[in-house]
Amino acid sequence: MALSREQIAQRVAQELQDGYYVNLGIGIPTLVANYVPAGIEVMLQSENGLLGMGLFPTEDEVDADLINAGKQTVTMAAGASLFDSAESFAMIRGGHVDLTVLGAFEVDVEGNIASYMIPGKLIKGMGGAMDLVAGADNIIVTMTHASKHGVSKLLNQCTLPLTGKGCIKKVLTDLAFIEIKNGKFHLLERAPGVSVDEIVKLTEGELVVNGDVPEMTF
Amino acid sequence: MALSREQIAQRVAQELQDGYYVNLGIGIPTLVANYVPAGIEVMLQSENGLLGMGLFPTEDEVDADLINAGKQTVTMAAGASLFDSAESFAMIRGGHVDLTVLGAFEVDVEGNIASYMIPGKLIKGMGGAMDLVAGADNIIVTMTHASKHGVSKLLNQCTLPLTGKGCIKKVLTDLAFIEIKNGKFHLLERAPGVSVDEIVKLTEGELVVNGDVPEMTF
Amino acid sequence: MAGFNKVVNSYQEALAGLEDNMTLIVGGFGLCGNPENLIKEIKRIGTTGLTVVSNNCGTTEHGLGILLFDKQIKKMVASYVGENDNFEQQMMSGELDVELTPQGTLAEKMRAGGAGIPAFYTATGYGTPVAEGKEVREFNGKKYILEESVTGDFALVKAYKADTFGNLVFRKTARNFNPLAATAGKITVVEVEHIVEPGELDPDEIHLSGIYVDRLIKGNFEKVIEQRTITEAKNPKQGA
Amino acid sequence: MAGFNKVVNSYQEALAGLEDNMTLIVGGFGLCGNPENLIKEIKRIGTTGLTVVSNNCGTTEHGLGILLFDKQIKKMVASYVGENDNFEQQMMSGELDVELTPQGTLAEKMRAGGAGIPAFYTATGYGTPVAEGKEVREFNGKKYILEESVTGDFALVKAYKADTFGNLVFRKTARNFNPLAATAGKITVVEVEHIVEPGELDPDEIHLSGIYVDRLIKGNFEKVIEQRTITEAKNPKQGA
Repeated sequence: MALSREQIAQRVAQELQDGYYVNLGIGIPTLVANYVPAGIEVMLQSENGLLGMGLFPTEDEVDADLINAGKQTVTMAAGASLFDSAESFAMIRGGHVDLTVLGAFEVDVEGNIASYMIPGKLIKGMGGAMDLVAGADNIIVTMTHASKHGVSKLLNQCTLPLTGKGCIKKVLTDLAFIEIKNGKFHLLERAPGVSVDEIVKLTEGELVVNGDVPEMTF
Repeated sequence: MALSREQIAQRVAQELQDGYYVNLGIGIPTLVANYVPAGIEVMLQSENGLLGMGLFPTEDEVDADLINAGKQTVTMAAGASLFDSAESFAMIRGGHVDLTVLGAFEVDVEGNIASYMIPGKLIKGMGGAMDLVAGADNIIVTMTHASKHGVSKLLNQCTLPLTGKGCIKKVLTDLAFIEIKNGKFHLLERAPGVSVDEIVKLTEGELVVNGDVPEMTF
Repeated sequence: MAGFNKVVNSYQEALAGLEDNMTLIVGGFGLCGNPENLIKEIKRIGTTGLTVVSNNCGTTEHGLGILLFDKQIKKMVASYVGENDNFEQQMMSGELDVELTPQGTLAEKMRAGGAGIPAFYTATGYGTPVAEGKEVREFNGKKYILEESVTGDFALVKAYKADTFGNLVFRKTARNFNPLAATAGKITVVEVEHIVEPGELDPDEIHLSGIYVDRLIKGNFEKVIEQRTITEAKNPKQGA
Repeated sequence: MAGFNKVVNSYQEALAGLEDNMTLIVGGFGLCGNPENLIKEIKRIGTTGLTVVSNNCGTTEHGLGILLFDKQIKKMVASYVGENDNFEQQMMSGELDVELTPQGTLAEKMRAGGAGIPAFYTATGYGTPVAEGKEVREFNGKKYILEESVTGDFALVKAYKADTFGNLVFRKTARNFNPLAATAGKITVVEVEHIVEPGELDPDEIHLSGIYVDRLIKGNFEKVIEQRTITEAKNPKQGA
């Protein structure tokens, strides 16, 4: 069965390592923070100028001067630091963030990603997404594997305007955990109860399946 | 008679305006701070990361963490700010410093300046001088007009490696206050008791003399 | 003799010299750290044909969004322009020119503009619509695009605290683009919550030196919150 | 489980992994804000063939200068290299390779290296020996040269105060190149005068985020003064 949003977040969280500085995009990526494994500490970077994002505030703690990149009110964890936007993207662009998790409309076998614009429909802007995909070495894209109508979002070539070129190596969909290398998708894991055939059918780009593909465990 | 070091500094100080942020180089430029006209406030920038340099410290005030660009112990004036070296040169390179005063070995009619290196003899480095001459709009070079042997330092073309190309417009020597424009030196003022002929004789580059050239007043 | 005292006493004086068709660099992220009173004053003055460089364009009711209502903005350079009904309409109808710029590139363009760096290379946007018409160059086997810096006729900035010399302290994430914008204006106008005397701020705690500040005004701020999110007892980790 | 605790307990541990022929980015201006104990440890270890990027090269007796005595430095990238007898000798004899770099360009190269900017244009050095072999380009009628960023295998940094997560506070002009150097090292080692617990530093007063810091050690510092200048009663303005 396809993973829920929470399960996607939960599986991504297994990739966290102790001491990781992490940038979580809006949507499913934000949920990853709820599943940090026991015994592991991570710090969350918010590209509007905060490293060490804490919980949402209580009514008393709400501070209009303290928001995250999604413009939500937040708090700071102990050991947090504040900085301006140039410094924030110096961290991101300079490769100092250990893991970036973000959503996408499409990815392709070349590691291209389209996530910010649907011409004629959605043109709100890329925000920090282009900087994040260009600056990070370690990116996990979270997305649904295919549209409701069964149209694959893992393509031979992205059809939408790109957010980044050749920068995505790992994709976690509701059906599969996939690595991108040498111009192909590689199936690493499948969602519990989802068959390899099902995944192959919903993957437009060439998908390499090597031996037995393990089910994800939670 | 040729100006003393103090008189050169005093004449430069007449160019200060209220509210000027000023960077003073090592040597004669440093003395300019002693002659700030009454009723005028200036703030001194030290390129190692201080805006608002104060007096030298008393014995009790000496702080190894507070020095100027000449590596001398200093203090801070009220309203001073501290910053890193990139920020310091952002100010300088970005043209935010109102006046820069620095010394030179040679200048020429094209506004070139040589001030940091005598091949085979003096190769200690340019420090911040190249950034200062490239970043400032308003620069006054202070220097002796000629060597002890009467060899002019105001040339058709600098002979030493350049610190900056085409960036000097004003030169105050021990003999004259000179403007550089359209590929020529222009005599604005002469030191008290120094004749125009004397200045012409010690100026290698073409010197334009228009009408009566006033003596400097102090 | 004003010396270094940058304080002005009215918003009119703060924006003296603002003219139609000028370029403004404006601080703030969403409605956080917005120079909200300076923006309101521009609405009052009615300046038009403005090019505005800012991360966002406010909301329909607040921030830079209020300048869209009277069509005062000709061109917007921003990284994200949602949350405003008028924006999409004017963009679609061609009344509003929009230059979408990645957030980090935008921040760096402002910093570079203030720092006398005319252009820099960044991997951000390589191979995307942002790269169109821009030079591509390889350094150490990776592709980068050339981005030019921005400067403005005015920079509009919100800080938390200042001394009268214009030395600035920002507060929490209201810092964002503000110190960068401040460096990139020919005339930099800063509104703050508190003004103190020179010497009252520890020089080591100053976030931006007063050398960048031309005018300083004390304001009262609404500080509208776009997404008021509160911890629910049953899911305390959601905010993290 | 170390989490974000960057504290190490010996200088040996602080420089573990340092090898011959590596590149070091080192903070400090003259002897002010020098990571003096880290430098002494390198002398003790005896690492050779080093490329050192730092504004100066210390004096004969102090700072980076002590590494020249044993000829541990192969190449020096600096803006000003006076005050050291061994330096000139080794440079003249060809044992030491020197790349003189304008101070502001050097600072920006470090910042760019840490910020993922591979290169930038600056007017500094145009038409001078510094421009040799570098691209010249015109922007808005002015000439600029292309400068590439620097990074190092190690960055050696001196800060005043840190929390155990490596968030740093610098003190007065001992800040100088230190926060820039810290961003540009593959492994960034910081020595400080005081270490406090996370949460004890106001997040708004932190000069550099701990994200750049890999190792942190508490040291004792000599803080040698190069030019001890004292106010004379009869000429109180000289220092200004």
